[in-house]
Amino acid sequence: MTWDQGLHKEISTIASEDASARELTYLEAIRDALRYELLRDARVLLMGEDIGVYGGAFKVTQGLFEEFGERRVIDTPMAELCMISVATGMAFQGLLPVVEMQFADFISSGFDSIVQFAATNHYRWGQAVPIVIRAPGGGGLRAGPFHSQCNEAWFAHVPGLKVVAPSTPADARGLLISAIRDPNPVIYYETKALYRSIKGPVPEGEAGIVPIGKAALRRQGEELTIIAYAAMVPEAMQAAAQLEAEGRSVEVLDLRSLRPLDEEAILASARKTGKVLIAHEANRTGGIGGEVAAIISQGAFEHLDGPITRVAAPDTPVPYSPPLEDAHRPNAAKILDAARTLLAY
Amino acid sequence: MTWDQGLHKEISTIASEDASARELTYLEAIRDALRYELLRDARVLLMGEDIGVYGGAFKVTQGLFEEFGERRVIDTPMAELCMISVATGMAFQGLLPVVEMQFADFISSGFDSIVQFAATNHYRWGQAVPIVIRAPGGGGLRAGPFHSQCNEAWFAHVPGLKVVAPSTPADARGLLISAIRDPNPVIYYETKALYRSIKGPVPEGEAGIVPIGKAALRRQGEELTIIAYAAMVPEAMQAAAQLEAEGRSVEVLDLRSLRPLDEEAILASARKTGKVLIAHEANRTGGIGGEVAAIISQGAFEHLDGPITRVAAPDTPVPYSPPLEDAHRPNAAKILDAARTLLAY
Amino acid sequence: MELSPDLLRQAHYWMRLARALDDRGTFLHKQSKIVGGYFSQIGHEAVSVGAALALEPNDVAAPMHRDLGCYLARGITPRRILAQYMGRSTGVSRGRDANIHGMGDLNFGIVGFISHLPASLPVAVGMAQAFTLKGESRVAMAFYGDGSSSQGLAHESLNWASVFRLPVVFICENNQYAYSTPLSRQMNIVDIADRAAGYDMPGVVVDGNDFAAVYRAAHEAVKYARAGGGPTLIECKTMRMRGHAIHDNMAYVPKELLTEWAHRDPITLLEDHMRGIGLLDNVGLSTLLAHIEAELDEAQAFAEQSPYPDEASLTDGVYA
Amino acid sequence: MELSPDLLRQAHYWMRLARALDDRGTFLHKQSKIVGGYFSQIGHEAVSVGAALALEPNDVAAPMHRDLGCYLARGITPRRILAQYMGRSTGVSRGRDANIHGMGDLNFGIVGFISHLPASLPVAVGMAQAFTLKGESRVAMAFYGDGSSSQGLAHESLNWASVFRLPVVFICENNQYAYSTPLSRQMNIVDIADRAAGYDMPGVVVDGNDFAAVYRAAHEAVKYARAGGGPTLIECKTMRMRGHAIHDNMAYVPKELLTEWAHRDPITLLEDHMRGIGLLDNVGLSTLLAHIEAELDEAQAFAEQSPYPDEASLTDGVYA
Ligand SMILES: Cc1ncc(C[n+]2csc(CCOP(=O)(O)OP(=O)(O)O)c2C)c(N)n1
Ligand SMILES: Cc1ncc(C[n+]2csc(CCOP(=O)(O)OP(=O)(O)O)c2C)c(N)n1
Ligand SMILES: [Mg+2]
Ligand SMILES: [Mg+2]
Repeated sequence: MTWDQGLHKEISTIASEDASARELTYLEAIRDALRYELLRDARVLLMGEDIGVYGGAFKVTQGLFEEFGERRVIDTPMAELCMISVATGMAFQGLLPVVEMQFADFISSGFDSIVQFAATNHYRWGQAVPIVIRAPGGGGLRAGPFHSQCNEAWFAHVPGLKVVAPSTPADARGLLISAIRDPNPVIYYETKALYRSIKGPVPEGEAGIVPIGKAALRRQGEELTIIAYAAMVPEAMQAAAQLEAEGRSVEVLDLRSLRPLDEEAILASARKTGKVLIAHEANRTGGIGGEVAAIISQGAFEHLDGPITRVAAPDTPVPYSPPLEDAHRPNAAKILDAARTLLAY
Repeated sequence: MTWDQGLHKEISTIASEDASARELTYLEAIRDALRYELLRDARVLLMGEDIGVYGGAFKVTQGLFEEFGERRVIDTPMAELCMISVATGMAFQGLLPVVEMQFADFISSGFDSIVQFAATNHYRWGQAVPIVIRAPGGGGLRAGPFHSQCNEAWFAHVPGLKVVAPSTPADARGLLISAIRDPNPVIYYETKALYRSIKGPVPEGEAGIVPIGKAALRRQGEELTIIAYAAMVPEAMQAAAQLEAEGRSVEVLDLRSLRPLDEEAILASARKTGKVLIAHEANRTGGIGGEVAAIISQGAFEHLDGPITRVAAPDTPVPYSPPLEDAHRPNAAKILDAARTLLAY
Repeated sequence: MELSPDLLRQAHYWMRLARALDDRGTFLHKQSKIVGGYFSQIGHEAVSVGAALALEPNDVAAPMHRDLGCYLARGITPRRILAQYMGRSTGVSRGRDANIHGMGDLNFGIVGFISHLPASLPVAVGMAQAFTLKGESRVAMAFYGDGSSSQGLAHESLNWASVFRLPVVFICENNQYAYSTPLSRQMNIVDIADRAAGYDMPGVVVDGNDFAAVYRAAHEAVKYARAGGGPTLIECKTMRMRGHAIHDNMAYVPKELLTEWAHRDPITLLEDHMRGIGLLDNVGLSTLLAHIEAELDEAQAFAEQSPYPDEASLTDGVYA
Repeated sequence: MELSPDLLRQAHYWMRLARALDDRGTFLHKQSKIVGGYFSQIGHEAVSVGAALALEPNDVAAPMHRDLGCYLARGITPRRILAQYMGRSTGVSRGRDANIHGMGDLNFGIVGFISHLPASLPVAVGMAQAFTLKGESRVAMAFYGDGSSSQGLAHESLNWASVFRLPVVFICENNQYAYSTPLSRQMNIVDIADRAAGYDMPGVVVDGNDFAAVYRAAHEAVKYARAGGGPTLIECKTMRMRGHAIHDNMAYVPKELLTEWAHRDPITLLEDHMRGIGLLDNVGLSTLLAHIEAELDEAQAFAEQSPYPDEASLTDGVYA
């Protein structure tokens, strides 16, 4: 599937609110969270390019303009920097804006206002900035260097920001609700490659709200921990399943929250298995993996039985051509390879 | 000394080119490199806000406008984003622009063009971008959250960029010359607190050019390695001297280049001493220290005799009030504390 | 519009207070009692006070670094400001932000200033959009300079306000310089207000040293905004009478330019007018100045006696 | 200015080639032979070709995603373009960049496009400034859209070019939409060219579907720039005749609007004119179209037979 084939499709299935045990796609879960919060709290509003009449480049907000009207779902001029500051100003006056970047790649156009302004107001003069910035990130869709980026590490370095990156439909909803209710600016990375490729049970109402800052143990194991987030979680699970078939016991920890990191869960798992592999789709150097490795190497030093290993994208832009992108993108096979080496250590 | 008391002072001592064994301040060394390259290569030019007639907010470019004229030393409108792209366009047409950000803090206003455009052209369509962006960074000057930032980690994550951060006058000159001659975009972090506080011998002419990507062993030792860069190098040296006085043998490695990192030197020192402390002035989480720790924990695992330890600024903006800034800023005393703990491990 | 004696007296007080506080700051800086850098606003009093007084208490403003008069007129006290400059826990930012930065307090409808210019504009736009969405009859005012006008964010903000027809008043303080950079390096036009046409909003040029002119234009724009007319751009021509900050001797400014503007000092102009219509005499002026000095003495004492923030509070408040 | 028969024939060829290559791309995309997304430029031919032909070979252009005609007219071949769309090693970006992005080659004075709009503007400004500094008599042309006009960088770029009086021609392609967003959500004015006054540069509005009008305005602006007059802003009114990209059925565009513009197709307009003055007849047209189809067949075969880049080259070229 490429970004134009399927990803942008109109969807007829707006999840009905009363279905008791709902199976939603990752994308539907995001929309469900937006709708739930729009219904629950009149202060919540959505802003972004083409999110209203059109329903968003990926149709995440489809139907919401019709349901909530142009005061709650606002099509904006094409001006990310202004947009983020406008959202901050709205937040100063009691609104709770959820801003969509059309692709995570374009968050760099609003970067200045996020890191300098939104992130610092509360520390500097006590003014909270309850905004959410949704950033559809990640590759694997033949979309090239400007529609595939994983740039979460920029923001994970900035005090005052929170950064989350769900990997399941339930977390997509649960974390987005938390992000909207959080009094701080939260960057919410949603993974385009998961939008329609995964489906799962998604709780309703106030159930299933996922606190920011808590990792999820997706799988228990004894010999090795794979720490991953976003698109790399399903890949890690696949690798772990394969290893299990080969008789090895592997734990998978889904970070979910990149700032703050759940140091406790990270250290607990590292101490337990003694071998840690960190997988992310972002470029290797300076990525989240470095921070996680530093936390472990400082906090679980005595428990380590092998070198902390990173599986990440090589340090290049995301290339377009299929063989190049495939070589670039980390996946279950690459995780498996590295895991085998580490297990054999 | 605060940023307005001394830092902005006019200087009468333009280093004379024929002095044979010159002692220059860090700031003079930067100016010397700019002047040397302006003289040597007609393609080199300087651009920035207030760098011409005024000589720059810190007087780094003082005298160069008078010497080289307004075609080589260009006062620009106040527009960082445009400035970076203009420099890139100039580079496409054979010029070698050196752009000054008035403070490193304002590099975020030009961020988009650096990470998306300057960094990617060569990979995407083979077009080199030989530009240098000078970013006066760091705190300790009572200048508050917007004139004290250390934001190098943002750029160290971006393929296609190089990032350097000298800590001595000789390196300030030697790395700047290399940066100007490098066919890639280089972010050159210069440390305001070192501008006039340190002086040292600075080679002339083609001597003393420092290659990008090579760390410098500032001090040899056996029991512990302190890895530092920029303002933390003198602090690390002070801590190491104190420890020596206490009979301990400490090595100090000055990274100098943050992208690419000198992995070889990092690993060699880590393997030798088995104990590593990383010190930087930037915020701890997501800083360069994480990447260095990850490299060591993967590449020198078997040689480690203690947890990799980081000394960095706590995760807050740089506060203004003296007691807060002092508590915030890493220094020799804090390095010493952490080093003692690690040595005792 | 005739300006009432009461309004003129208010304006006079705030302008004099801004000037005196500015001088006091310079004095304290020389004594090394002020931490770090220091920005003077001398010459800007008519702009900042004239614009601010056109607002209602319930309105909001996002002032920049030479709008001391706006902070004062909206209720941020000299005590809190001097404590801020001294990095004390009683300062507006509790010692966190530097000099005139981060002096925000929404109880007084003031947004804390951030260096990255012109960040004040879009945040005012956002507040105005919130007012519109909530159906509140409030107005947001934002300040920016001639240098700031070169930044893309100025364009985005004016355009956004125009597209959504938001109740914003943009005050462009054209004080001839951005740090050392003269107008000719920022733009190729004479009046920044001409750009208003590109957003289909009124663009007005006023004498920024004439309180009445600034006030009238701002008052008009606030009324227009409150009535749903949308944004207005008011360009106030003035002069920065000191260096960019205290370290800057502004050798790059032609002496004649300074002399010319010194003859048009905004406070002198206002006082001449008030004397002319019998609102001020020498006795009245000395009484006022003495009152202000006493106020500042008290404020200074308060600031100096205020504690520095406890270093244990270093990491407090990074998150709400 | 009378346009020469030779120029009209050239224009006709490039516009037809752009249209045919665009159609070929759509066809190949349906066959899943094109990797990822696909942008159509139908409706833009007179703008991209008219502007490009006004340049000399030594000039430079920074086109955007609907300026296929500019790429072609300046010498980027259909072979390299189709290979690019198919992610082949023989594509302009050697498989690195996506569809119309990164199709730069300074041998033909073309800058590789980057998504982040309007990044083409300041890079053209920088190239023009290099020309000025080096004393070269060359001109830079930059393209942006109605949506892109809302970005701050558009303002910074026009202002910078104006301050330094640089030889830049800004082509604003006002095609009524930015993705799904209509003009009314981007601006509150009718003519983007009106903003030129805010930079003291000429601002011209032309019918973007009329090749001669675009060419004449661009030619004038290029001459003016080369003579040291500085930048010009030319707004070309046109219509995006397909969705934003191939996945977009543009249900949000009123049918009547499309019909109205369909009657003013730029190629039909040019051909009608050429027929009127005896430069084209049915035979001539079929010959040309057959020639183009053959050229595209050959290009397609070349692209399809070209290898993908070797994955071992993945990390090559991150650094120069
Ligand atoms: C984005 C950005 N770049 C650079 C600076 C450094 N700087 C601080 S004030 C200033 C000049 C501002 O000029 P203007 O907008 O005219 O305001 P004035 O100081 O004249 O009142 C500059 C360049 C800044 N604050 N923000
Ligand atoms: C900074 C930025 N934000 C968002 C996008 C996503 N995007 C791609 S094209 C487009 C619309 C562009 O509109 P316009 O400038 O009018 O050009 P057109 O596509 O109509 O030719 C958008 C929003 C982008 N490319 N860059
Ligand atoms: Mg100014
Ligand atoms: Mg358009």
